[in-house]
Amino acid sequence: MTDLVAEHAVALRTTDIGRASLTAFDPGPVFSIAPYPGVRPVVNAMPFPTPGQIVTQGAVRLVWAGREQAFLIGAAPDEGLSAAITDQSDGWAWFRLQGEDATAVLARLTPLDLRVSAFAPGTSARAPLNHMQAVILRTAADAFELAVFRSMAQTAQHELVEAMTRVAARRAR
Amino acid sequence: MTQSHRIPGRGLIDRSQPLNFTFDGVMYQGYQGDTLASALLANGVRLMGRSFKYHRPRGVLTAGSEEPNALVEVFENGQHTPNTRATMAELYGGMVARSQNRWPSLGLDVMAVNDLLSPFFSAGFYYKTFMWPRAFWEKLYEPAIRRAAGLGRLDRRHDEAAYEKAFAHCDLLVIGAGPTGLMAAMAAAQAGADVILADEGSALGGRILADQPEIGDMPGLTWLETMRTDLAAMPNVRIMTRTTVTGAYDDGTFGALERVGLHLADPGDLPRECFWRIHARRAILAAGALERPIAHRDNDRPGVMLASGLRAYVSRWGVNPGKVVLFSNNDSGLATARALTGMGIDVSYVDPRPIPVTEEFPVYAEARVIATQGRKGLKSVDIQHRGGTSRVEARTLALSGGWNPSVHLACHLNGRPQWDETIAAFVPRSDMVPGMIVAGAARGTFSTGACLQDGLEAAQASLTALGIRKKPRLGVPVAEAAPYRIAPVWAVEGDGRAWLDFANDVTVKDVKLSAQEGFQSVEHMKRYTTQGMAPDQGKSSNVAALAVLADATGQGIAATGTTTYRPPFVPVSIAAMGAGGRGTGFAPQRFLTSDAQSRAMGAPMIEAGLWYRPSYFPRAGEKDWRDAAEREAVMVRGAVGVCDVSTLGKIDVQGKDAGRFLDFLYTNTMSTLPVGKVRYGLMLREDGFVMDDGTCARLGPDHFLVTTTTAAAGQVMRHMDFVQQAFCADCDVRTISVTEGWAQFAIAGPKAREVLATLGDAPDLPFMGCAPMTVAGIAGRLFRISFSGEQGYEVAVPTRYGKDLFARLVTAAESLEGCAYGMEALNILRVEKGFITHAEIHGRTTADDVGLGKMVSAKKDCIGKAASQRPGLSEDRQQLVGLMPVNQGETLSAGAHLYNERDPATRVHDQGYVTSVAPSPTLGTWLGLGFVVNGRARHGEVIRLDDGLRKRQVLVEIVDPVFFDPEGGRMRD
Amino acid sequence: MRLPCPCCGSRDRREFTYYGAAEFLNRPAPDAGDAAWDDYLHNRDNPAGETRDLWYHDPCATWMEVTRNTVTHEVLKARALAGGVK
Amino acid sequence: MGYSGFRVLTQGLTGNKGWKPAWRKAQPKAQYDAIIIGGGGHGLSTAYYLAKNHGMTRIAVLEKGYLGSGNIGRNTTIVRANYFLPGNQEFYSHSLKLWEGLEGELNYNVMHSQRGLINLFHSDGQRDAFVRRGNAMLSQGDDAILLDREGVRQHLPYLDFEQTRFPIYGGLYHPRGGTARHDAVAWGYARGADQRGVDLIENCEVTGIDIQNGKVVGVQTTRGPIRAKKVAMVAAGRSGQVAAMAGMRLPIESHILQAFVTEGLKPVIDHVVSFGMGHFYISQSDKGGLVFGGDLDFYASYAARGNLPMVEHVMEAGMTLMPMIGRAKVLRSWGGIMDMSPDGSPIIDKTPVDGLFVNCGWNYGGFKAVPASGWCLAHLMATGEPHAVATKFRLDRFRTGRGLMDEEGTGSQHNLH
Ligand SMILES: Cc1cc2nc3c(=O)[nH]c(=O)nc-3n(C[C@H](O)[C@H](O)[C@H](O)COP(=O)(O)OP(=O)(O)OC[C@H]3O[C@@H](n4cnc5c(N)ncnc54)[C@H](O)[C@@H]3O)c2cc1C
Ligand SMILES: NC(=O)c1ccc[n+]([C@@H]2O[C@H](COP(=O)([O-])OP(=O)(O)OC[C@H]3O[C@@H](n4cnc5c(N)ncnc54)[C@H](O)[C@@H]3O)[C@@H](O)[C@H]2O)c1
Ligand SMILES: Cc1cc2nc3c(=O)[nH]c(=O)nc-3n(C[C@H](O)[C@H](O)[C@H](O)COP(=O)(O)O)c2cc1C
Ligand SMILES: [Zn+2]
Repeated sequence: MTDLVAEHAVALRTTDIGRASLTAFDPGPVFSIAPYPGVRPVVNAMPFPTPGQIVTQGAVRLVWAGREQAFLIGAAPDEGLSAAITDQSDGWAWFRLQGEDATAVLARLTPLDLRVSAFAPGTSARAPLNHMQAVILRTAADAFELAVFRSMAQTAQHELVEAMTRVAARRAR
Repeated sequence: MTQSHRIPGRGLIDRSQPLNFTFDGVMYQGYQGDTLASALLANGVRLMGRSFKYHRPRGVLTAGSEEPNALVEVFENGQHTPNTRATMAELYGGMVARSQNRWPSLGLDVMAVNDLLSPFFSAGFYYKTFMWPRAFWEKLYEPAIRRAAGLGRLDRRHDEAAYEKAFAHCDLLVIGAGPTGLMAAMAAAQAGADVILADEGSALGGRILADQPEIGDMPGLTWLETMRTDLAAMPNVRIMTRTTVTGAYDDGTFGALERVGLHLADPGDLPRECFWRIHARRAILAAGALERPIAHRDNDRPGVMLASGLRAYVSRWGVNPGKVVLFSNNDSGLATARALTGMGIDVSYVDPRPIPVTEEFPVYAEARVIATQGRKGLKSVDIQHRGGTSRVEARTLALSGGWNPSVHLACHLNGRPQWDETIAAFVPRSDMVPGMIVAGAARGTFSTGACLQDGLEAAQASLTALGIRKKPRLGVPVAEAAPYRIAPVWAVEGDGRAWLDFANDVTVKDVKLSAQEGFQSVEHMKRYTTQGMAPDQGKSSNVAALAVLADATGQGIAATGTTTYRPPFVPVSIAAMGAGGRGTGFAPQRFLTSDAQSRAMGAPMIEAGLWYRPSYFPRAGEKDWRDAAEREAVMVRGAVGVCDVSTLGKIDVQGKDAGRFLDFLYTNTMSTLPVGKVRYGLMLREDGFVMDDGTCARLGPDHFLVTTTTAAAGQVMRHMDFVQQAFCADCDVRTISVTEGWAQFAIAGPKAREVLATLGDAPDLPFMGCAPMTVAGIAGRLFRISFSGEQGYEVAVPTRYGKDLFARLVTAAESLEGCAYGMEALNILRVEKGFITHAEIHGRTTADDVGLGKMVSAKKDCIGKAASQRPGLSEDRQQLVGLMPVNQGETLSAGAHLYNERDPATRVHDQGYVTSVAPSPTLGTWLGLGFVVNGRARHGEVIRLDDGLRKRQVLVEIVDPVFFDPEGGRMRD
Repeated sequence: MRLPCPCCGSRDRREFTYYGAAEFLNRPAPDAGDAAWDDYLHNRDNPAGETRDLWYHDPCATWMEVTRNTVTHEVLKARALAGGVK
Repeated sequence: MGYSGFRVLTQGLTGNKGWKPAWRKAQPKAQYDAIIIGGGGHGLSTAYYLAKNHGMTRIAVLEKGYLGSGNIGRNTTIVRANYFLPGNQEFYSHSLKLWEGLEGELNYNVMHSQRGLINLFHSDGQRDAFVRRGNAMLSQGDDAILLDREGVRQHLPYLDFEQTRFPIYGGLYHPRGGTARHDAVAWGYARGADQRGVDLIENCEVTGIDIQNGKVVGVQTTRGPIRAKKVAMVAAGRSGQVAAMAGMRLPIESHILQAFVTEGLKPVIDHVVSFGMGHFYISQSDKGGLVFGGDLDFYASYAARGNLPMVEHVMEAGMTLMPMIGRAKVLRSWGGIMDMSPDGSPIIDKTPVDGLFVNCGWNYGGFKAVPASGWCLAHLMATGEPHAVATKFRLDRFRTGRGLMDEEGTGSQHNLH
């Protein structure tokens, strides 16, 4: 018997339209960490993030991902945390959106204030991506990582590409 | 293509770019920079539309979005858009436009008989007639009225064009880019604020483009160009032209409509329009003012327009209006007469005020226009003056009854403007929209100099409120600061009809009749006459109409007040505000990992909770869903079937208080569940009715996994969060959805274990057991649960392996005379077993109604328990029963009602209804589930199923809802 | 309309789900009697003016009690129902 | 004065000089036999039927703004009898019958147009629920026809049958359903009541309810106190506030419902269409505007105006269902204050205070109820007994759980109905 074969929600491809680029990618292991009330655990030697905070250690990131919850991305959590932990590696589809027009593209889909002054590079937010719930990481002024429910990956991709097309059309004028 | 009425050399149009276009099939030429209206005028075309009610010939009244008359159909790619304002439609090469609301042609419109019948079509006449005979309303009167009413025709094809929505955020939104808005935006930007400057025009400048005043000792256009380039160069400024702010909403949220591709012959991938949601911490309304006409007899002919509009057509578009009579009651009208004269136009000026007659053009002081001639185009104007009445030939009559500040947006949050006697207009009060300052002409400051000053001050105040301390550098440039004087004249007395509301054909007589009939509140007058209810929302008529009303009632204008200003400021297409909703965009689509294979196997997909699920998997020779579904059900009962159940909500519950928490959520007790076991659970709403059901598995001492139904997954998650945060905040319990992380498949049937064995060593689980399992090399989970009544397992693996696992399961099942089964077979199987779904727990049923009353634990409290003990939730209830046709071959249908055999099918005899039906291949009969009054005590009774809609009557026996294997031995085996 | 999520800050109304009056927090004892339960579940002060009601910020899963004005829509304050680590 | 086509002609020929006010501008008297608080559809029809059916004459309707300024003047005008729960069934059926004779009854053209209502469904489950409803309608003697997809296509060929997110499975067709002219209903009842001697008093806000020994004795108003032994609170969205004046807490939460109208168009939508999945319903007014709406804004409010999220949701629903309307332009949006009850059904009942009656909880369905609501409340006020078709609209049903009429099945959360 051979092992089961894995498949991503959408192909891990890059789509460039105008001055924005969309890449579906696999972030590796993702675990949700929800500390029990009153606890502020240290996770893999990283302090538990405050709302919007991304704590980074090498290739591993601890990303605030909701009320009393963080996503540990890139590693499995250490044993013995006083927190509820679930494996979310398969629950989400991840996209990287970058380029000069990345912000303009995202502004077609999320009500989040995307000005750098309101959403700084190196921080995270929970916000809708059109009608979907998303985790949004701003990795640079013009680069974002977006996670949506895995089953909605195609919708997310379609809507992002649509927004990229419209933004590019404006550029072309 | 002569452009017969174009003034050589004048206007902000690009003569190097001639553009051909057609209107009503006739080819004309205009220039880049024209609007459809200006281009038509330049070609001598004054007749552009027909009025709404009387089908009077009409020309263009304004040069802006408030245009009431010149509404046309514009064609793009053969699809037309009705009610397009010719004044806002920027000309492009090849534009095709057509007049509307006329038949057979604009020149000859038979509906114009209405004009002759106008005495009978007075305000509200339709409330008084067309009542007899009753049946004629739908058949005769209403269709006739509907055909006569309406403006343009909607293209009946789907709107396939591209639209867009977007969000924007800023510190300061400046609405309007006239002198006021430009100053405000520049000042705020210089101080470092994030500024959005929005203007509905195609270019910045506002009235500067038409009036072309001197600003800062230079031509206004030069000043404008400097401002424009400077603003465009600032990174903290976003200039949004062609963008109308359409509505002010709560907390600094604004809606705005951008015309993106509408002005281009070939817009490519550009959307037609983009609807913006702008969030601004502060706003400055610098929307200017709108001129209003004066009502007098036949003041609606083609060739009659507002003085400000005329000025724009002459100076911005180089239109030659021919001989002009300008009728004005205020200094701005007089200024326009001077400006027009300066541009070489032949003007006669009429003013009711006793003004000195010392102009370069003929002036009729203490005079008024009392009538006009020229049905399809103005020919002459009758002027009553001190010396009597003169008929003056004119091709254009320009009206200026004064200016109404554009207070609309300031009033969108229920604020009311106040009457200002000195300018005879309504002006906004401050902070009617929290955080919004109104400045410039929009608050009744009418000189350019004062507007510039006001813009700067508004910016300064906004900066202070924003906490920005840096000061803007710019000072106020010098500009004209003449006073504005006005002697209100709303309607010139006299016979005949004098129009107030051009768009809805409301005359002075109508308003007076309204008052006569007791419709004296301004809101009643509006509704009775329909004044102000047309596409222009009375922009050029509201104030005059209420003034006429105030006169008729003697109440005074201030006490009469305005009607309510509501969004949108200009009409907005449904497609723009609904952008993205077209087709499948309305809601996200959720796809199973088995989706592609199911479709490849020919399964029709149906939607549930945004997911797509296979209905059945047809095989060769099967003629319909029933053949396939029955075969699948038979295979499950006889061999094995596999089914993707990943759509069920899965919620991970952890913590040392998790059991206690679940005890509070569920009617039954979960804390006593041993590790490695699964229990069926029922959840109530706090009002005592069933919310949802599902299973609860204990994976570890402090670790549970609960499932919800597909449709209720979101609701249950939110409910759990509420109960936890509101009532159990200190408990050690955490919940998170893991629905998306696991692909889960049911394997059901006597050969289920054999299928399982193909995946590796399966733990030997008792019924309702669960354990980890390595599934073809991958860490997964195994549950022994059954929704089919057969020996059943659900196997779960991380979602990325779902596709492969499903394929392997189908192969394994097929090799054992089994199959994949879909929703239809699932339904058959569960009906045979009397298992409930949301067809039964539809929000009005109690635990006891569905036969699960015993699941409400007497030992503990839980959500919904107290309310479930209300007497009405236990007395004389309709209870879940099974229904079997007395004559085996007969078909049952869901939604049918139940009556005692001899009772008629009337409400008072209603005994219940059918919720679910299925053809049972196993039992060889249709089966039904339903609710019957006191049904559990009536097993064995025969009752009539009555589906009047389908004209079906079937005698059925009331039986236990578990039709098949009531002892449940097959599941436990 | 915007609401201040105690976790995420000021957000557009579209991100939130409304539940009802803050009275839903005052759950009566199981045996409080039908009048108390009736009041809890159904009857409302329903003020035209300042009110407190319950909202859920769907993106971050925070339930909060918002004090706001039902006539002007002014939002005065918000607090999370549960404290703890955020 | 009587209205007729002949009158319109003769008046037209004589300059329309002879038309008289549709109703008198009455001044408040010191005392009445009955006071109705609220000059909306229900208040006016109650006054009308108190006078007409029960011979009472000393009646006042007190309205804080102008007559018809509330929800009667801001609804999407759908009139139907397609309820499926006992209590609602008989009541709305009765109401539709009254509608069918209303022009004659009032001598006022309320433009009741039975153009047919089609409720679309998008899954087998929804179909079954609509079949249950349709059969309930038939059992009440009303009309219902089940349409399959092709049947829907024949009536509504312009729907998107190919791409829409929620495919159209079929529809429940209610031919007698339709629309009426909202304002005309208010004005018609007002004129009728006035002709029967009812005093319609505008700009008269009730600020207090006077109660002595458990009995109502009158009201305080912005135009002075007025005495009466029978007082009915018929204040729709403001019911909670009015009831508070009598020390009552009602099972009502007030919410906003928005509605929209487009620029006038030539006839294009001939039915009333209701989209089950998107909470979207639409019809075309006789003037040509598409009148449509959707769900509540979902938060408690008295502002009578809404916000963009629901606006956009409604427009998106329209676009997925009938994309031809994309180029129709919305010219106005507005909101009304909805009196949302815990089961989505109304209340017409006595109160614990003797002589004080309550009529509320109409949610977004009270326009169609206007005739029967007035009829039944008048009956209750005059006879002390609930009318036969309104026996279930009890205030205490929430406490007892008896006879709840939760048509949506969403339970006691006010905003979900
Ligand atoms: C957008 C919208 C769409 C709707 N669509 C439909 C539909 O399609 N079909 C349908 O059947 N129903 C519909 N409805 C519901 C329907 O309009 C209402 O249920 C119904 O109009 C309410 O009854 P009413 O007419 O008496 O209320 P209102 O007209 O609101 O009358 C209540 C009156 O009481 C007055 N008042 C309040 N307080 C006081 C006081 N203290 N003193 C004096 N007077 C007071 C108010 O000013 C108001 O005039 C809709 C409602 C809205 C807002
Ligand atoms: N002499 C007079 O009596 C008189 C009267 C009125 C105006 N004016 C002149 O007009 C000018 C007024 O300056 P101003 O800057 O206050 O107004 P403005 O009229 O010059 O500019 C207003 C701008 O706002 C835009 N606008 C309006 N509503 C909008 C909306 N909802 N969304 C987006 N854009 C919108 C308009 O397109 C226009 O460009 C001055 O030059 C003044 O002298 C003179
Ligand atoms: C069925 C219906 C049709 C309407 N049609 C129009 C219309 O054609 N034009 C218009 O301006 N308003 C129309 N309205 C809206 C009213 O102007 C007004 O907004 C509504 O009655 C609420 O009152 P308010 O805005 O004064 O608060 C319509 C309202 C209803 C209920
Ligand atoms: Zn939040």
